[in-house]
Amino acid sequence: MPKIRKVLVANRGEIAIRVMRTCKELGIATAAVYSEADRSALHVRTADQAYFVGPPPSRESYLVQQRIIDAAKQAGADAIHPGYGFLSENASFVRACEAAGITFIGPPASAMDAMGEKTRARANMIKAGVPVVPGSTEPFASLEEARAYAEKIGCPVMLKAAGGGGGKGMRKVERIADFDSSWRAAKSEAMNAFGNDAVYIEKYLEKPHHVEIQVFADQHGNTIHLNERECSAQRRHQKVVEETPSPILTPEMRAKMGEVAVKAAKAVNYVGAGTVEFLVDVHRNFYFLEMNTRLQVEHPVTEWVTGLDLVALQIRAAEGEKLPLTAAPEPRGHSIEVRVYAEDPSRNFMPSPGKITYLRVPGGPNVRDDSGVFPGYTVPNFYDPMISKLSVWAPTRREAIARTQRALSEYVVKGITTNIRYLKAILAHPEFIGGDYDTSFLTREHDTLLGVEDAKLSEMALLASTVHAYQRDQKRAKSLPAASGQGGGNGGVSPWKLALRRR
Amino acid sequence: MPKIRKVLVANRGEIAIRVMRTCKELGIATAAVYSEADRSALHVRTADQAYFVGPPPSRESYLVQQRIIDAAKQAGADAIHPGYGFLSENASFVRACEAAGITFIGPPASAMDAMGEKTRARANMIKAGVPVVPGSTEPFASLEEARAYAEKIGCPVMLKAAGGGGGKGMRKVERIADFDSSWRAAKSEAMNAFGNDAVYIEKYLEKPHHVEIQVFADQHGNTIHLNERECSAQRRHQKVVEETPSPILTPEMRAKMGEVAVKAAKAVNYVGAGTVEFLVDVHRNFYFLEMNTRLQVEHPVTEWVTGLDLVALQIRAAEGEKLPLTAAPEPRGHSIEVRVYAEDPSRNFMPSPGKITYLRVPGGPNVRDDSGVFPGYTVPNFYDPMISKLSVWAPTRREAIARTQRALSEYVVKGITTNIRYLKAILAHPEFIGGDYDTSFLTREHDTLLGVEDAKLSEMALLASTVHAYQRDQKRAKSLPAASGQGGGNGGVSPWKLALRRR
Amino acid sequence: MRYFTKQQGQKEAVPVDLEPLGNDQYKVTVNGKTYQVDALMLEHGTMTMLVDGQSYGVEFEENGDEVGVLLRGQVTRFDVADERRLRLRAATAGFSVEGKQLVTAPMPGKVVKVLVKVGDEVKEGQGLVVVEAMKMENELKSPKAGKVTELFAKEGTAVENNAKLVVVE
Amino acid sequence: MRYFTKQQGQKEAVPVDLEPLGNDQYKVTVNGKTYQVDALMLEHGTMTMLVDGQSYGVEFEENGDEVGVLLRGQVTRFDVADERRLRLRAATAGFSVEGKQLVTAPMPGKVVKVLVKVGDEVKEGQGLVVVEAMKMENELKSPKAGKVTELFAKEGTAVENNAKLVVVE
Repeated sequence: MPKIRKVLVANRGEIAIRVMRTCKELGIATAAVYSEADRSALHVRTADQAYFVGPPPSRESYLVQQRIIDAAKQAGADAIHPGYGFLSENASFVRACEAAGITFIGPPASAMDAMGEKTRARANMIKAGVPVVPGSTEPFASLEEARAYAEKIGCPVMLKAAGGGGGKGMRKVERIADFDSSWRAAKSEAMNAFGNDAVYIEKYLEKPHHVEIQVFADQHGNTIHLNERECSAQRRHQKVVEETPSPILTPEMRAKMGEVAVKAAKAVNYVGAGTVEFLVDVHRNFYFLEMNTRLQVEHPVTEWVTGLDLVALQIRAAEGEKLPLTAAPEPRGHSIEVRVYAEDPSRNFMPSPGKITYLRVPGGPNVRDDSGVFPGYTVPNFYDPMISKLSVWAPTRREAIARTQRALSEYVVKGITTNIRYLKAILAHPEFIGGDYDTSFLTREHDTLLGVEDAKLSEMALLASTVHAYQRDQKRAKSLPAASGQGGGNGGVSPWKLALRRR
Repeated sequence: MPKIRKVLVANRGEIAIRVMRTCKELGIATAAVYSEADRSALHVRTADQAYFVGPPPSRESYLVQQRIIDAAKQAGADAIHPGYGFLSENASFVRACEAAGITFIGPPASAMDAMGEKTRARANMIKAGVPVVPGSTEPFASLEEARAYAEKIGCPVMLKAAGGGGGKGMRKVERIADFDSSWRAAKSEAMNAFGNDAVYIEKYLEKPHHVEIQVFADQHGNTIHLNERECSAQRRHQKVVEETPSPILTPEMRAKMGEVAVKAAKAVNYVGAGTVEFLVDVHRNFYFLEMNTRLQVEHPVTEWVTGLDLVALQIRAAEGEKLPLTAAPEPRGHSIEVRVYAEDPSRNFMPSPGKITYLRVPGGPNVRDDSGVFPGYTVPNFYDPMISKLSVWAPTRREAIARTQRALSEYVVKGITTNIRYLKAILAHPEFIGGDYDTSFLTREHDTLLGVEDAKLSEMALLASTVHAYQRDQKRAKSLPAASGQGGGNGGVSPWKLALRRR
Repeated sequence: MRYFTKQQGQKEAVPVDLEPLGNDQYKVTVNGKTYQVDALMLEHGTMTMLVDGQSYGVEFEENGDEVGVLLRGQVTRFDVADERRLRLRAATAGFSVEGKQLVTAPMPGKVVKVLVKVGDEVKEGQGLVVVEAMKMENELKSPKAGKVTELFAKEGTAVENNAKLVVVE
Repeated sequence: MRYFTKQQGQKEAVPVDLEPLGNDQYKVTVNGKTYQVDALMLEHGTMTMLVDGQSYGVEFEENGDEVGVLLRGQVTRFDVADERRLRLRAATAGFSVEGKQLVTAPMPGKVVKVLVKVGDEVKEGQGLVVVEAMKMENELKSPKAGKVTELFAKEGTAVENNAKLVVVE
């Protein structure tokens, strides 16, 4: 297969920029697509070319396959990178690219078919001998049928969108009384996010860990894993903090899970970057949860400890190159990623779109910021509230935690509310520091994580706010005399002069 | 020795922040010092405490030993980190710290005595059997005596400040006719920078490479090296780009130079972080140039390929801990650092202090920015024009160059002029890419490095500037009617009314 | 100069006496304690403040009468007024919202579902309106048990931050 | 709308016709070529510009009548004026500096040494004044051979950017 010369990135925000950065380093030209809400977005300026694809709602722009293909043709792109979300796990889009003669940087449509629909994936994995979480394997004809299934396996259950991941269209149902509203919400969110409202039901495992294995395959049948990521710090089934190595994994477990993940990928003739997600219960049994047939948000932690560039590897795999390594590299040191969201943790994580009036990004040793925003940018209302991924590396987990804290303390975003303080509270929590935190951690410790006030700091803030008020009033006073002068006539002779001159 | 609990950082700008970042990660409190010109500087806000030490000129503030010691006492600091420059290589300051019962994070005064004065260092090295560049070993009583010595060994010669490095007080003399003015300039600069106007003379080697070896020693007699840095991209004897590994070094040469560097350090009973600088001639002979008895600006490239935190190691060594490793780690991948200066390459690198009105710092994989500035900050006129060090890591040199280019293309600094484009030109130059560039490279290729214009881009810039002018004029037109109304009396009745009311 | 500084979430405003000494120096007295404050305001609402040798980087965000203060990772909100302004406010403010609760949009977004109609009796915590923003659906719940007396939210319409949605009485 | 756009270092201004089409769209004609330009001005002097599908992030820095344009790593400077402004300038400008050369401070700094006095004959390239800024000494050299007719620089004094130092005639 020939070398890729130009890539259209069918995405927006930080992931579009992440992909373009690697393309630029590889000497590959890039084309962006943008909706009406994204004309001012950073990914438009980061690309060499940019094409308009429709109105703000993603269903009318980023999810319209033909518009994306048309833009790629117009740009003369020979490949499309889908990022994550949007069309990244859409097999029909992969086929459309194929039909248009454009390389899709990702797995073949057949692998997506086998894994993308999560219910089918479960069935395939059972067949391949991979352990799965108990749950439904067939779609439900009606709400009643779904509710009946939930009653049968017993609450708590998980509702999950068959069409995609990322916490969208996902709901935990504690009591059957809540089933109907959760079912409706999950279906509606799933429809919005993936254009597919199919939802399935899984038995909810108590206090499970979410551990995933990064896999990679080339077109020549070589499939390896690149170790695990611990993603149990979740809120509303949305990952908030990720790290590698997982603090609960032994080398033996890593090898075993890696082996199963490779088996899962091979079962569907996988190509490119993928992630096999597992739930690990309190007895350290692990169950296949789903496979994400794309790059993950949290891929930087794997890049930190392996020294690999996963986007570059994806491109090389799409060009038909062989994998440059034959086995998982020994993890080197420790990496942590935190996701910076435009949301207000103290107001039930309400999204906080708006204009970023000031931005200061952390720097210094072994700190990486993957961001899609800039000072003066208005975070639009239509898309995911994640504005940046901050990741760090250090030789040990203890040092990585300290470094993350240090980096977060340097992060300043003004104009919108972010979860930066909340992230600091997570990293400072004894359960996180201990390393054995499960997926219930964030919800269970919610109040603690909102933090308590330090009286000394409040007193200093009070001093600061009073000085601020004094300066504000002084500034107002300075502009006031001129105004009052005009009003009261004390402003000097010029009104007189003017009046006289007019006569 | 007890653990260090609070460090006073006797420096400013990016290096002060670099040191404070590590302290913060280690749970060590920090105190800053600041001159009158630095009340608004970032290092003041980054520290937990801050103390005023005098007027803007460093001779009256940062170089006044007693003020620094007093600030440390007032802060309750048990240690002082000197950064680089200022008092970092001042043995009498080390003794003053000792007398005050404060740990100096650096080598003992005796090692500084032996190495700090560069002429004495040369004599010591000759004694220890380390090869040195031919040149003077005794101070000169007069200009005439110095000129006579230069005539004797023959031009070109190098004039160098005995008191410190960093390109300050350093001059190359091509012809004896230029000797007097160069001598005076070197002496005056040396006085300003180090409070010591002693200058010595070295034979100038033609087309040498500047390669330095990082060494590290603990208080228990363990001394190791941490590989080399290639620093031949220099301008006015000021390093501009540094990298590791050096593209001209074989593993055998690395081992040999490392061995000699360790020998040099041991000869003076060195403790902590130090750098042994060598000149390497075209036949790959290497000569001891000087030893910098402190952290170097370019230490991040060593940190990238070794995974070590040199500041943390310095602190541990000062606490009396043993070195955590016994030999140089195999260099992992490649790292490049570029120094971002507030200067205008097209105007003979004229310094460009002033207010930074806008700042966008590069991000993404394996990019590190060590900066001391922020948007809204006025770069003062009194200190070094370096505003940031940008460093990257990649598996290979080729990829590291591409990544540096990508990162530089993201760097935007407005309000002051910087050398960012010049840095890009260096990285794009065939001689740099080839890897065999000597210390004459930047001067020799000066015109090429200033760049040629791309006609297509100029045309696009012309379009942009015209749209900009249109928008500017539209904005002015909007505010104009009000102004002309006031002046011409067409602005309505208010002047009349005012006049009437006054009667 | 006397200010009244009220921290959000606290009942009473605290009297604070501030005396500018020039050159960015202030003498500030609060709760009987006097501080020597060195406070230099930078651009973009950033302040560098030294108190007793301690250094604080302070970030301000103004929001109407309130100012949010970020200091060493902690955010606190204050409403600071001098006596004149306090009197002015007392004159203009003063209507009571006791008993009547207005539910407003907590962010700009789109009303995707209205779950009640005027006249409905609702329980505390019952869902009233679903607003979607940034691909997340947020159900706004009744702050009290009562009756829906006014309904501004319309399904499918975009709403601004703080837009009135429902009144429960 | 006609503009005259002069690039720094070039002799002649180029006539450019700009027609705003609304919605951040412009038709711009230069050197007989017409471009469809989609140009959205953001804050802080940043513009995002699309021309023929190509995307350009543009950074502007105004400096008097000139504007510096950073585009894909290249900096070019332009002076753009409409016809009215051009006439205005023609009226006010116009004195010649031929023969007489003014040496000014290229940056704020301190005069550490004055190497000439009024009446001195100087060669081209001869040092006139040494200005120190940011710890670096910069020797300012005579742009031509001639005689020092005026001397403003005083040793030990601070000078602003563009301050007059020496006149060589």
